[in-house]
Order: sequence, then C-alpha cells, then structure tokens
Amino acid sequence: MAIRTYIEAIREGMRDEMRRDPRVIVLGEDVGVKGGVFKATDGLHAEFGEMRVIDTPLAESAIVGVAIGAAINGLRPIAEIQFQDFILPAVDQIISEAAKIRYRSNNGFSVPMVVRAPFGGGVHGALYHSQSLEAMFCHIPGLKVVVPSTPQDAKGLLRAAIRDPDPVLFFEHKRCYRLIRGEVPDGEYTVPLGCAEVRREGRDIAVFTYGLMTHFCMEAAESLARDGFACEVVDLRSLRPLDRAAIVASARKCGKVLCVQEANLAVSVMSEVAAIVAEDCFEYLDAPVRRLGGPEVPGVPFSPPLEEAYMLNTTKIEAALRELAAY
Amino acid sequence: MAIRTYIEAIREGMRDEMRRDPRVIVLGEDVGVKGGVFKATDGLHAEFGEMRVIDTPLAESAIVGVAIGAAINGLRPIAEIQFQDFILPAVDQIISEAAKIRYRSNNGFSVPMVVRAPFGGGVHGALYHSQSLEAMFCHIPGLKVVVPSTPQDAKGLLRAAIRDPDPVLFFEHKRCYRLIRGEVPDGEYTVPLGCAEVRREGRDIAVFTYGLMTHFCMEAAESLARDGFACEVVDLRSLRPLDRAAIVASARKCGKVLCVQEANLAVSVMSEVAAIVAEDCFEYLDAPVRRLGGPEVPGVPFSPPLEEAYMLNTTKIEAALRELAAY
Amino acid sequence: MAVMRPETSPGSDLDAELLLTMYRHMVRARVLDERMWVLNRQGRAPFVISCQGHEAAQVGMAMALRPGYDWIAPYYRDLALTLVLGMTPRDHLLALLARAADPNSGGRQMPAHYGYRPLNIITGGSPVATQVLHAAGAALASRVRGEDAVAYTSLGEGSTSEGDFHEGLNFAAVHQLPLICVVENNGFAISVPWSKQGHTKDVADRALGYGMPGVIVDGLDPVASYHAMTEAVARARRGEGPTLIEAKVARLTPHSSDDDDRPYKTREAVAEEKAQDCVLRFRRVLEQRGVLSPGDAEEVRAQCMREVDRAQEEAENSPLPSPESLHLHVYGDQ
Amino acid sequence: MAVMRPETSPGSDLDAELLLTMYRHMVRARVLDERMWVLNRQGRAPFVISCQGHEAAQVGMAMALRPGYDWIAPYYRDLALTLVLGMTPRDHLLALLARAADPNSGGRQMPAHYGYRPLNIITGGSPVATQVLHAAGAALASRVRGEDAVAYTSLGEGSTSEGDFHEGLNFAAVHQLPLICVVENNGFAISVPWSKQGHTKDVADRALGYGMPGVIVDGLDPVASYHAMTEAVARARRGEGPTLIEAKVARLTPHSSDDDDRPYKTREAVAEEKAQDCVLRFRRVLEQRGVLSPGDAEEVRAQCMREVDRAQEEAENSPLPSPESLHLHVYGDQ
Ligand SMILES: Cc1ncc(C[n+]2csc(CCOP(=O)(O)OP(=O)(O)O)c2C)c(N)n1
Ligand SMILES: Cc1ncc(C[n+]2csc(CCOP(=O)(O)OP(=O)(O)O)c2C)c(N)n1
Ligand SMILES: [Mg+2]
Ligand SMILES: [Mg+2]
Repeated sequence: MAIRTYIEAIREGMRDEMRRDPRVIVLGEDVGVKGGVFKATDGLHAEFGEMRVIDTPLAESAIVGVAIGAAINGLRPIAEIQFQDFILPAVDQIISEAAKIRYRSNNGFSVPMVVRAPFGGGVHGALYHSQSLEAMFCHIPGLKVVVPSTPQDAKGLLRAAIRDPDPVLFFEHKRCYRLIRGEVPDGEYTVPLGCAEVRREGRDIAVFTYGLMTHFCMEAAESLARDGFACEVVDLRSLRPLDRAAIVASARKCGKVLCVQEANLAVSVMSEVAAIVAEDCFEYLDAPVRRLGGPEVPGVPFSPPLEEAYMLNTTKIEAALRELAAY
Repeated sequence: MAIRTYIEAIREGMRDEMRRDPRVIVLGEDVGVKGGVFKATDGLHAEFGEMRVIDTPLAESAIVGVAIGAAINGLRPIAEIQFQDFILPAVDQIISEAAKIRYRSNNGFSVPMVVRAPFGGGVHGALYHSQSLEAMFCHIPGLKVVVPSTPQDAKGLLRAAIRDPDPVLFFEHKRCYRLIRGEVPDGEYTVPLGCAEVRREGRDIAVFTYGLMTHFCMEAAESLARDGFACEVVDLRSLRPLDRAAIVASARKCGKVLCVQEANLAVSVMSEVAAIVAEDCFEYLDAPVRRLGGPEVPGVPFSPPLEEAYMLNTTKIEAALRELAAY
Repeated sequence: MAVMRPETSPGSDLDAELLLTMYRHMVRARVLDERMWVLNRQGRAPFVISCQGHEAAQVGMAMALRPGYDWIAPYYRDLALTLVLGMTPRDHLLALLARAADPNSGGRQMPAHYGYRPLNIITGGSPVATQVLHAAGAALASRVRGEDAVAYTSLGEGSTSEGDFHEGLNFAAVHQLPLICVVENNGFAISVPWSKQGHTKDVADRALGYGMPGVIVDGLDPVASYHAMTEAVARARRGEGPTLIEAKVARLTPHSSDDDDRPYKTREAVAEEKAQDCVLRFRRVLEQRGVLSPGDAEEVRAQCMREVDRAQEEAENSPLPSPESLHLHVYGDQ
Repeated sequence: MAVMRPETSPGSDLDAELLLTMYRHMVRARVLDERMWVLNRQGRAPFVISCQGHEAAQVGMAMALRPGYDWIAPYYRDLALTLVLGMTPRDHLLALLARAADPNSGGRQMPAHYGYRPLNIITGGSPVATQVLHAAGAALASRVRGEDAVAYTSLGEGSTSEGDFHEGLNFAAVHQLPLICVVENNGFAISVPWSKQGHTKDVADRALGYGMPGVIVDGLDPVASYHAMTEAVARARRGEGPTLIEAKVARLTPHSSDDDDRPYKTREAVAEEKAQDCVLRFRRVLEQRGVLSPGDAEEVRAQCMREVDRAQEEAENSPLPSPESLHLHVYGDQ
C-alpha cells in the first residue's frame, strides 16, 4: 500500500481507468495543459493527448451535455466542473437529461458518465467556492451521488463510478485534497457505490456523516471515547442511493443518533437520514434525533470570523455529542 | 365572497396587484396575446399592454435573470415559467443569484420577484409536464417557496408573494387549475407566507401535506372520520420557510404522523417534516413516522396504467392512515 | 463567414426514382400525421404534435443521412425524418397510444419524443435545445474513435434562444465537429413570432457568431433541402466542421392538440400557408415534370392509408404497459 | 449588420484636462492593484484578482457613463471602472481585507465582487456571465419607467461561451434595450485561449448572431475606448438598442493570485504584453503631446501612492465583522 493524498488518489483513479479503457475521456475547463485549477488532472493531457483530455469552452451545460452525448455514443466521459458551485448552469442537463435517459427510453439508452466537482468550505472560498450543494441531486432518481472522505475511497469509488452504467456525481471535498492522506491499496480495486462504511464502532451514539465532516466526527468521537462514550461513526460515502440498511442498523444498535453535515439542514441529506431513523427505528430510540449542519444562510462568507462561525468543527460536534450522551 | 377556480384566483391576484402597483410586470413565454398556455395571464396583455406583459424569447435563464435585474432596478416582476419542469435552465439564476443577492451585498440589494410555475401530475403530461421539483429549492436559504391548495390561498398568497421583499417561487398544481373551486374573499386580502393551515382538526393522526394532495388527504380523513378516527390535516402551504411550530404542535397533539406529498421521498420536503418531528416530538410519539410519496422513478410516465400506478390518490392515503391508526 | 442561400430549382438534377421516393415519404408522413389528429379528436390519443408543413425539409434532410450509422438528435416535429430513417407508422402509433411495445419509450413519454437505439436516434426529452449538446457529444465520440459518422440535430427557431443552442454550436465550432444543426423555422414558438425571438432577419445569421457556415434553404422544397444537407454532410465527413441550416417551413396546424392559434395567427396567414402546402406543391412539380402520372398521387396516398390502417390496428391491439413495469430501468444495475 | 473597427489615433480630439484625468485614473487603479498583490504576498490578503492591462479600456468606458444614474453590472476585473465611477481605494481595500465596513458585501464576498448601491453598481457573484441578464433587466426597468438610463455590463471573452451571455444579448436585441455589453478580451480564460472558446477571429462577431452592432476597439487605448463607449451610450439613450463592444486588452498577471500561468503562456508572450503595458503607453503618448510634462507622471504616481497608503491604513484599522452578523440579511422581513 502506498500513501497518497486525497487528490493524488483521484488523479491516479482517472489515470488508471484511462490506461485500462480507451473509452474514458476527461473534459472540462482548464483540465488540459494546466491540469485543472486544483491539479486533479495534472499529467493526463501529457499522457493521453488532446483527443482524450479536452479543454472545453467556459460553459457548464455544454460540458455535461456533450458528455451525455459522448456517453450515449459509446465513450465513458469524466466531466470536471471547476467548483460544485458552478454546476448549477448544468442542472438541466443533469436532472432533465442524464437522470432520465435510461428511464425515458425504456432502457434503450444509458449515460455512463461521471461528473466530478470539488465542494465544501473552510478554504476562504467565500459564497461561491465553498458550497455544499449535493442535497438537490440526492432528491433525483436516476442519479447516483458519491462523496469520498479518504484517499482509499476516493480512488476506489471513482473507479467504480467510471465503470458504473449510469450517471454518477462525484463530489470531492476541496479541503481534503491536500489535508487528507492515507493508504491506498495497490492494484485494481474498486469500492462499491451504495454502501456506507462504519469508520469507528460504538454502541452509545450513532453518528452519520460524510466528506470532510467524517474526520471531524472521528476526532470528536475520539475525545468522547476518553470519557467512556463509544460513538459509532458511519461515513455514508454514497448519498444516493443511501445505504438504508446500514443507517438503520447503527441507529438501532446505539439508540441515539447525531447527523452531521456541512450543508445547511433544511431539506437535505440529513433530513432524509433523520426521516429514515424516524420511520424504521421508532422502538429503538433513547433520545430525539439530533442534526448538526450549516446555518440557515445562503453561503459561507469570506471574512475569517464569519467563515469560522459558519463552519462546523470538532469542538461543535463534540459539544453536540456530549449533550446527546447526557440525554 | 365569490366562487372562483384556482386559476381564476391566480389571474385575479396578478390583475389586482398590477392595478394597484405600476411596478408589477409579468414576463414569460406566451404570456402576452395568448395569455399563457394555461390561460393564467389571459386578459393582462389587453389591460396592461406590451410594456408590462412581456412575451420573452424561449429562454428560462433569461426570464429569471431579466426579472432579477428588473427587480433590482425597482420593478416587481412576476416571471412565468411555462412548466415547473422547465425551471431547470434557470436554476443558476435562482440559486446563485436571486437567493444570494441580499446576503452577498450585506443588504445593499434585494430581489422582490415572484417566479410562478405549474407543477404536478395526473394530467397525462408525462415525464416533463408532471414533475414536482420543489424540494431542491426548499433547501436553499434566501428563497421562499409557496404552494397553494385552494383558490382563496392562491390569491392571497400570490398577493403576499408579490409584495414580499425577497424572491418567492410560487408553484401552482396544474391539476388544481380547473378542478378546484372555492370561495375567495372580496377586497384586498393577503395570506401571510410562512404559515401552515390546519384544514381539518383531529387528535389521532397528524397528516402533513400540500398542493393537490391536500384534497386527497381531506377525502381520506373524511373516510376515516366515519370510523371514528380524527385526522388533523395540515396544509403546509409555505415549504420554505416551513412552519415548524405548526408541525410540532400537530404532531405532539396527535402522537402519530403521516407525511404525504406527490414528489418522490428521498431528500424532500417530507424528509424535513419527518426530521423535525424526530427532533422535536420524541416524547410525544405513539408510532413511527410514516411517509407517503411518489415512487423512486425519474418521472410520471405517460401511459395511463403507469401514471395511475405512479400517482397517489385517496385510496392509497386512506390505506396508510388505517395502517397507522391500527399501530 | 457569410450566410449562404443556395439556389436550386425544385427537382432539377435528381432522377425520377429518387424524386418519387421523396414524394412517397412526404405523403406517408402526412397521412400518418393526419391519422394521429383523427385519433386525438376521437378521444383516443390525449396529445398530438405535428410535422405538417415540415415534411419537405425533413424528407430532404433525412435522405442525405446514413441511417443507423450517423447519429440523430431530432425534435418533436421530426416525424417525417424518423420515418425516412427507418421508423415505421406502427412505431409511432404505438407511442401515440402509449403501448408497452412503443420502441421510443415503452409508452413512458408523450408522443413525438423520439428515440430508437437501432437507428442511433437519440432519445429526446421535452426541454427544448438540450439535444444540440447531445449531438455535439455524439459527434465528438465518433471523432475520438476515428469514424466519419456525422451527428444531426434539429430544433425550432424559437428554441435557438436557449443557452444550450449557443453552447452546443459554439462547442461544435471550436472543435470543428461533424455536426449539422437544422433549424426548422416555422415562424412561431407556440404563439411567439420570430420577431420576438431574435433581432436578425434570418435564423441562419446566428451561425455568424460561431464562425460556421449558415445556410438558408426553402424548407418547402425537399430537393433543395436534400442538396443543402448533402453538402453539409460531405463537409462534416471530410472533417471540415459543423453547419447550421435554416429551413424555412410552415406550421400548418396549431402548435399542438392543446393549442388554439386563433388569438395569435390571422386566418389569412393560415390560409396563405395552406396554399403553399409542401406536399401539394411537390406533387404539382412532379406532375409537371411527368414523374407522377395521372392517378399516381392517389395511388401513393392509398398505399399509405393502407399501411397506416394496418399500423393503427396493430397498435390498438397491442397491450398497455403493466403497472409493475413502472419501477423498471431507473438504473442499469438494478 | 457588420462588425465595426472605429479608427481613433490616441488622444486625438480630447482636451488636455480630460486626458490627464484619464491618466490619473489609470495610474490610481494600477497603484491600488499592485498594492493588493503586495498585501497578498505578505499573507495579509488570501486572494487577489487583477485589472492590470485592462485599465485603459475600463477608464475610457467608465468616463462615458453617468455615475449613479446608469446601471452597472461589472465583473471581477473592473477595478478601474468602479474607481472612475466613484468607488474609492478604501472601499476596495476594505473588501480585500474582508472588513465589516466593506461597502460591497461587508466582507462576505471575495474581493473583486463589486456591488455598491449608491452608484447603481449591481452586486455580482462568482458565476460568470449571469450579470449580463441582470443588466438587461435593469435596462428593461429603466425603459418601463421612461428613463434614458443605460445599463452597462462586462465580462471576459471566455465567459461569452456561457448560455447566459447568449440569452442576455438576444433578449436585449429583441427588445432593443439600452444595454452596452463590453467584452474585455485578454486572450485567456484562466488557461484556455480564445481559439478554444470561439471559432471566430474576433469576439465582436458574436454580435452578428443577435443583429446588434459589434464594435472592436483597442482596449489599450483609453481614448478609443471612450469614443466607442460614448457612441454606444448615445445610441442606447436615443432608444436605438444595444451594442456589443470588444476591447482587446492584455492580462498582465496570472489569472489570479491562485494561478501560475507558466504552463500555458510562454514567457515571450508575457514579455510582449508587458512591453505594451497600457499605462506606460498612454504616458508616452501624453508626454509626446505635452499633456504630461517631465516629472508629472512621477507626481501622479506619488499622489496615488499616498491615497492608497492612507486607504490601506484605514482599512487595516477597520474591524472585522462580528461572528453574530453571520445570520443577518438572509431575508428582508427578518
Ligand atoms: C426548456 C423549455 N421551455 C419551454 C418549453 C415549452 N415549449 C414546448 S415547444 C415550445 C415552442 C417551441 O417553438 P420552436 O422552437 O419555434 O419550435 P416549433 O414548435 O415551432 O417547431 C415551448 C415554449 C419546453 N418544451 N422546454
Ligand atoms: C459559471 C462559472 N464557471 C467557472 C468559473 C471559474 N472561472 C472564474 S474566472 C474563469 C475564466 C474567465 O475567463 P474570461 O471570461 O476570459 O475572463 P478573464 O478572467 O480572462 O478576464 C473561470 C473559468 C466561474 N467563475 N463561473
Ligand atoms: Mg417554430
Ligand atoms: Mg479572458
């Protein structure tokens, strides 16, 4: 096993799949010679050339729409959206088109395409380079939505996404890119979509989370462990479909539930997780479900005191856990 | 009080506000001479002229983006999107722009604009003329989202939306347009945004719903009442902000909760309602929260047997209520 | 790059066989289209949208393509186009009546939402102009594989106001993709006339902004349409990039069976368009040239009627989808 | 409609006072811009995006507008433009340092996201090209009220690939709105050259697709820019509709403080652009014409330095927003 950063794992995932399968292409803004604004595609242009690593015009609907057409005609495109915030001009292509093409053609056509985009705050990116907009896509049948939290998952899930027969939105937490390093297995492994991962076992409180927050939850759980409270930290990884069985199992086992996400809470992934718990764990609960998420404001502000006030961190999560432990 | 259909009430709401306030304009596809494909703007072009009732090019991002600019420069635009399904090309203007303009300018600018769009199924509209896409907007701070179920609310909420200082998405169930009639008060009343309405009081099961489903839930509740079960039917009306206090009050009072919506359930309005109940009503619940919604498929199919299988109706709701009553 | 207006006198240089084939295709589409309205008026089909007035353009264009090799991203008026490419009246009536055997969507979509894998006719949804990008993507994929297939896409003139039209044509121009985009300009987008969609006289002028050839063609003339398309296809196959073709056509019906065009279209304008009906016009041309002899036109029509009768019967006897099939084909790995 | 290339020899017909004002504005913007990079390199400002190389175009354009009356929807490079209109170095340094008193956003947005109510400078977000539609809407509102205010909007050449650019210009053309859209063409969108954004030689060709005048101007010449804008504004005020102006400028820095341009821009190209630096060039012109006497340029620069020093001090002493203010101004009725 090699040690890789999160972004190296993503880069290698793309590279390995491109070596393996000539149908895989990459397209997006600045993905060519520059190698992407975060360098996720660095080196791909040099290795695979202009035909397979395509600098597109500055037009997100085109990036996704062209990827859809290319997927229909036999390729396996990986479309990069420079920031998740800028996926919004492509929403019609994603929701009206990609998500519905298999269904509306009665299985005649399909869209094996990956849309990659960095999301999340904590990098002084302000309102439009910090958002966590995954919830809106998690509502839509026909899409799959994935958020890795570790290098191992980043590579394995990305490879699975590229091989998946349907459109997968692959959201990468930009703060993880260089912050998170870890072991990455050698060889051609994949990590299956649709499965949550228990990152830490416990029987007192079930913590459901994903992305960067996974790391904060692990730290908070660590801290509680010192006082004898055992938190089970579940990294959802796949936000659509959600791993309902895993959610129910951990919630039932622990009887107390904390849902943690960076995005604001209203009508979000953690609304759904809480709803699942409310539906399927009624007789097992020892406390009200608790949710912790971004505040009800339209984005992460730029100024450091505001950004800090906005973002969750280990301390805030720990406080919520202790409150729940005391219930 | 006069008797009006749902669509007449909407038309009168616009007309009355246009008479009252010269800043109010209407823009959209076919809203002029044709009076809109559903005839919602019928007569407005004749009364207010080309300058205030504007047939736009076929471009939804333009419709909303121009409305934003006009609102910033002092008008009160009502933008019509022909079908809610076709709001998706305008999502960037709605979420990146309209929703964030007040916040990002630190209160320097605001967007007093209404975006009207018909939604919902049951009219042989198939995948793209039947969707219920409101959930994605309910996630977004800075927006308000309204769905009336009666003519009285349609007119009163629409007037309140037009006078509101912020962007309001006003979604009208197209099946209600001519199906639902009812009394509409005379004079210049408004119905405040942000408030749910208890349509029927009861203490056995709290039913949360909105739009066309409100009528189906009322019928189902009627049927249960004959067997002595008293359902409280709460018409949410305002989906953002949700009336949390009203939800909690009815859920606590009844101890059993059924959430009913036409949209599919994952990461939806009823996920949030269930989550609120799970958070705030833990000690009051006598049964697991139940949700009833559209199936996990990408849209309402055209063929009658499929459309029927897709859509909720009184019978399906009644069955869920009886099951919950028996818990 | 300037906008071109190629001159072709109808039927000039094509042999009689080909002209006759064109005519048959036009009549077949017209007969089928009319039948769909009958079924609508009888209450047996809730929705019809029509190709009447667009047949000449579509037949001419379709005959310049290679069915099953080229990629096609059409729009809802392209009934005649799909018939020429190889779909059948039966296929379309199965869709109209929302039967399980509908090869476009298994009855899931509204009629006129074409999609047929064996012929590379890419499934279309309702949002207009999105298909332009799919066609560009399909063209890109053919190029990546080194094939000389072209991608065809079409849309109405009103739909060129959408951002996706711009992004698609711009992308195709930058990458010099083998894309042919046909705008079927019938003057109206539902009720909104071209003067409220664009400030240029011709839609083809939009091509100038993308540095690609814009071609204006008399879309009531199948031969002119065929020639324009043949040339655009040849250019595309040679790797010389995309073309925008504007076909000036007529909408002989209201927008759809849900529309009433009286508030926005004068009766005189309607009558004028009917007088220019492309099917009648082409019949007269062929009769003058002796390609159609007396009685031939009636015979062509009768043949088409018989085919459509048979197709209707088959479609009507074909089962509706089962309610359980609602849940199928959301994902490929289910 | 053809694309126009008006010829103006720099400084031809304007009086010395005006030329000097232009020069002062250009230097002031440059000095402020350079200071922002210093603060960035010192670690006191996490993000800078620059107007260096765009000053001539922006100053010329801005001087043709009526501040506080016309509506302005600028983009992130328009530092010089906003200064001419009436914003101050202090305003911008408050934004750079994310202070509560930042009049653009109270420190909420990244620097260079301009917005200033008293001057009708419409708040901008980060997604490119969306502002074109806001400007069209503002122009529409002025027209509805019968005012002769114009709306100005600007964006980079790469951003013209977005659908919103198309929809905005098309809307403005159809409704003949008083909109002036300026494309500041610096040849690159981050790393992507114009040849990968559009297949026309000039960006102004895009105007042809909308039936509006397209004007190409030497954006390194403030006088040419001023003239082109003056004419477009006059046309717009007279109700004669929108204009697209392409200003050929240079990007003298990497895209932003986060970018490294070495992988995609040769050092020779960079050196060539630096040699054409519009501030130096205009200085030489004014010196040749005797508008600037020996020592004047140094004095102008020194004055600007003093102003920027003072502004920096004020900004640095200004408080950051309080954490509680995070929750303010989500809705107006809170
Ligand atoms: C994105 C989107 N907006 C609106 C509609 C509703 N709509 C369907 S067809 C149509 C008019 C299209 O006119 P045009 O492009 O000229 O094509 P035509 O029908 O005249 O052939 C409209 C507005 C739609 N289908 N998609
Ligand atoms: C919708 C959207 N997509 C992507 C970006 C990221 N981005 C910021 S600036 C930029 C390049 C803009 O280039 P251009 O329009 O030429 O303007 P310039 O910076 O050269 O002045 C990109 C891709 C964005 N801000 N918005
Ligand atoms: Mg048309
Ligand atoms: Mg540029």
